Amino acid sequence: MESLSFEYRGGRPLPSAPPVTLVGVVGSGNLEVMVEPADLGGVCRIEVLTAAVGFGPIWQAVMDDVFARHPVADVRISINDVGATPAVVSLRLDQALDAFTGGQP
Amino acid sequence: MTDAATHSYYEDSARERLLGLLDPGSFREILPPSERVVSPHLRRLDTPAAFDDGVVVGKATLGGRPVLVAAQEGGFMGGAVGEVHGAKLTGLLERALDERPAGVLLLVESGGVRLHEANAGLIAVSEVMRAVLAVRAAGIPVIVLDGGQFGCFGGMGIVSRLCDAVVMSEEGRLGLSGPEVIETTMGVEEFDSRDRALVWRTVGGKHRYLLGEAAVLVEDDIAAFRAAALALLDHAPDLSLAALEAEHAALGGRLERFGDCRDALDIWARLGIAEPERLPILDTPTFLATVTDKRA
Amino acid sequence: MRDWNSQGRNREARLARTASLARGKRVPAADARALLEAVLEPGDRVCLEGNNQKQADFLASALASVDPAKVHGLHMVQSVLALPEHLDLFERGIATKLDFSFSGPQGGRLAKLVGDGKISIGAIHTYLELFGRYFVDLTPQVSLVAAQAADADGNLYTGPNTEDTPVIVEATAFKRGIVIAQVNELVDHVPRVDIPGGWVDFVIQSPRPHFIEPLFTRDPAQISEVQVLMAMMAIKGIYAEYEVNRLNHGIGFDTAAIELLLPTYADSLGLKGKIGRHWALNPHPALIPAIEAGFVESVHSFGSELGMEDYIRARPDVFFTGPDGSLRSNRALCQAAGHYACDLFIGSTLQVDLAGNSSTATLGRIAGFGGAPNMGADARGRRHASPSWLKAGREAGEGRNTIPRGRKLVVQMVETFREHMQPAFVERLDAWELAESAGMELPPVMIYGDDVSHILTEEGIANLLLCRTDEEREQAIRGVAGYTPVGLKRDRRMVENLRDRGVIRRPEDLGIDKRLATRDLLAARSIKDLVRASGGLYDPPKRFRNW
Amino acid sequence: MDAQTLLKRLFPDGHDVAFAGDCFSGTGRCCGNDVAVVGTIDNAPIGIELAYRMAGAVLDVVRRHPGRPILLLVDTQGQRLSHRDELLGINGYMAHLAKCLDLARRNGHRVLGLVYGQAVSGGFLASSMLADRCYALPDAEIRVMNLPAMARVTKIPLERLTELSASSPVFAPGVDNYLRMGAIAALWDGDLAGQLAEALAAPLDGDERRALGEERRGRTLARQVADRVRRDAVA
Repeated sequence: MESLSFEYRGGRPLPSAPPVTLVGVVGSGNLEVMVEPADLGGVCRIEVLTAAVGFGPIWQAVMDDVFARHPVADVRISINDVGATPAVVSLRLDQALDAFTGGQP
Repeated sequence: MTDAATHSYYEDSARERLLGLLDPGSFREILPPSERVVSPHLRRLDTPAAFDDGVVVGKATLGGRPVLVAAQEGGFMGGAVGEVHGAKLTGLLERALDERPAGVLLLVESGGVRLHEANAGLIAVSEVMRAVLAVRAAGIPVIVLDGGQFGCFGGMGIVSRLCDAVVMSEEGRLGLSGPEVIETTMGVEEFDSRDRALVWRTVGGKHRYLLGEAAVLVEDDIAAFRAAALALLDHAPDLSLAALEAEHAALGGRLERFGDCRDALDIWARLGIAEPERLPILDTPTFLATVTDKRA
Repeated sequence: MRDWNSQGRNREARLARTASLARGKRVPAADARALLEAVLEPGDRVCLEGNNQKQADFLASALASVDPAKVHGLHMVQSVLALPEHLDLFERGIATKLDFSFSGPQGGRLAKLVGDGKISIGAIHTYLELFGRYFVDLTPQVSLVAAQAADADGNLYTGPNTEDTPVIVEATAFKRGIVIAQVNELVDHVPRVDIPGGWVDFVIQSPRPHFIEPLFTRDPAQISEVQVLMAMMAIKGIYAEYEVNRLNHGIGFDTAAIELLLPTYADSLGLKGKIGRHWALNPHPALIPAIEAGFVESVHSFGSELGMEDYIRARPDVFFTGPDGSLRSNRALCQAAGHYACDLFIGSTLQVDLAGNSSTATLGRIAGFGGAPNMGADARGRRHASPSWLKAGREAGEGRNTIPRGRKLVVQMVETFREHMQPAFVERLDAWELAESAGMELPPVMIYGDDVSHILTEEGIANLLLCRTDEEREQAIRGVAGYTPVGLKRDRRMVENLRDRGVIRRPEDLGIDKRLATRDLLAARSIKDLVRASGGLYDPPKRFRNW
Repeated sequence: MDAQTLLKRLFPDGHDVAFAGDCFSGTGRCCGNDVAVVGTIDNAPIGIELAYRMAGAVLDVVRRHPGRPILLLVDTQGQRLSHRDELLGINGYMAHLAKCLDLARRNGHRVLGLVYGQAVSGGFLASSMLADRCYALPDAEIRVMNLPAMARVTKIPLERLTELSASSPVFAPGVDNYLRMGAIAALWDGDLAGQLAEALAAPLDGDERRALGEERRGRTLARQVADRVRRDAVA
């Protein structure tokens, strides 16, 4: 297993703190994504625990793009991954952040 | 064709099932994922944990009546029971002793004990067993729903039969040792786990219903599961000596009547069902009409 | 004086050696080995019928059991190496040379036997090439085929899995070869004559029905959301754009997803009657909902598919069926149809390089080609026009001073990563290394890059027809290669430029809402849904059931 | 220890336990008390017939001897692995046995278990684990699965499992592990009859295994998690 952590600044805070959102399942080729409001001084923090070791740069690239699509602030994103492909990771994050922000950009 | 009027229970995750089953907006989760009560044992074995340890527990209403519910997530380690997972189930059942809801619903989907924490899981299942019986003894029905992709085996297979009633779809499976376990240990001649038709006619919903192991057989539709669960809330638990003697007689009768059968088809034929080989392909309403008065 | 009938006399000599074994054309199963030892001569070219579906398995094991002192040095010319017996022949020295198309599950063992010098491979073909050579320079002296039933005259009834039998028998029988058929049953009257008895020399009733593999059944339960998204892109970005009506699909969950989205997503786009009407395709169970919804007008098939018999029988307007009601398949003709009469081939692959070449070769396995390259190649000899073909041709020729000509759509549909994070896009195909290690003259390429018109991944569609330089082509491929090393090395500016020109199109460029890409969009999400869609006519093999 | 020796040591005052196949039942006398005994021998796999017979023996005690303590002496390699047992609903038979034991408890029978041979998985679960308290002899063997099989199924290297099992009682076979986790109340050694008498007299307060596991630091989460689920306020 490997744990990875990413932080992004410059996101927009949400007008009100939405409830915690969880999507996905910790199953083979899949992952769960939990999104929570958190007082992080404007930072969006993503914490990943993944069964597949050695894919840090790919995670970095995927997360960069996710943040570009969903520039959120004061949000903590926690991921438990069992070797999901980047396509599935991106999909789950989009689902989770869409649900979390309720369609707010 | 995917029918807009039905919503597959089999396809859903544990959380989706709860949303579809319970009164809209009524579900309140206890120890939600944000509490991060995860299995410490998985981490030590370099295995990813889930924030809810594979089981969602909480309270809600069903048809306006208060219920406590638990839903196992088969997608996470096959719904297997570990220390935290099992303690959540036990705690929920014990909560019923305090709150006295109209019933407890267990949406089971489990391969049994989680091997990564096998001892803790085994003990936890025995605690769940005792808690189920305590809740029933207190007059609160415990209702099992079994229609997920991973079936219900191992200790949870025993737990299910401790409850007041099992509601199954024909996709559901209920047993003790999974076909793969039997094949691995005893050989493919004993049980060919890849022969899916054999697997389903042995442990699938239709056979369980015919044997009387499942009380209700419904279509793979979450609304059908809901309706069945709702109706069973009025079930009065009976764990008296008389009730268990009746069960003993029934199980003895099953052994006598079917003990020499080698295949579900033999049992179905002996139940007086014409063309038993056709049963697997019948849709649920036709099946139910065909087997009326024929159940063991 | 030259003997102009040496082949005929040789045939008579072979038949004379069998006199004590046959009663009429019938030979008991127990004498199968003796028959083969009597008929075969060292060095014969032998065709042992077997494809990825039907297998002449009894004759294969009989051949593998002949005495190598009597029968040796055979040159096997056959479509597929699927059974262990196919390779036992070489291990035992009964055969030494091999010309074939596909080896599938035996690919690893084949590579080893080649390495050990036990097999000398003539060439690895596509089906049409191999069938073609049966009539040119690889004509079999003896063919061993499989059928459902035979009558006393040797007329063969193949049932729905006619497959390769006609082309094999035609090549053998009309060049004075010997045709031996294994059949499941002997009957007084065959329901229809698939192979005339006059072309068949011997018939053996096999102790067991011939093996048949349900190779084209894909359980919709295993289709992922990403595959649904890709299928939406295929339908909206390619089928609708080019009005694709004549087509072939490869085997796989990606293409099954397209089939299952026709009655739902494609219908919602108003595409019924506008796309997907005529197919060169095995009777895929996943096509049932589209047939029932009225999308599909006709299907011609290479072979059949187990469990589809009753459904096909009940839909004669769609399928090619005989007077007996069962399917008539024909691999050679369907391959020809797929090559010349279809506007689109779409299929998956394991690796794609920066020129768009794709390969399913992996190290240590010689897998071969089968039929995909015949479908997945521009038909350079084609002359008839269709809107799809013309539009693709216009795109390919735009800005060039060339005479108007059409193009076939050849689409490679791949997720950027396969299981276990194996990238589908690579700088160099494994096929190169395989070619070097196995001493092959060419790297085994499944679809050549210059035949590929589109590459479709979850990230988008790259239209290679619109690329004007090798560099553009490379960046178009990198631009849909996702987070693979190949994709991460893209020139971002150039990729954005290609996107502006419509060479690369993302789901959002196509107006596809990714949130709709869920399994709810599938017309069937389980095998049982397919049974229901068929009105109970589809009878899936037991391994696919969960009831 | 074989069952005959065990019975002699548990019931020095005598017993009338009868053996039938791989199952035995009867009554022993311990310090003036009659104790009903139900058990199995030879690591018997528990199939539907055996579960059914054991349940019948328990029901018989409840019916004929109200309040008489029940001692389970189950030696089992686990549930019987067979297609036919699954076909006939072995989980239902196991559950029936568990219900009968629970019925006895609720009707005032003290139910005790003593693992003297093997106790494995489903066979253990449906019998001695339903007792008010379960004890074990020091050389008994309790497990779900041995480590090599576990390594195969979980795909975790055997070396890693072996190494971890030295410090964690959570997955590896062993009586001591079950003791630490609270499932085994105590090990019996020496004067078995005396320990049985003590166990019959000891006060009881529900299912105490979680608290015991926490106290012995073998199972640190179960009590706390179950209590939170039972008592946490919910919006």
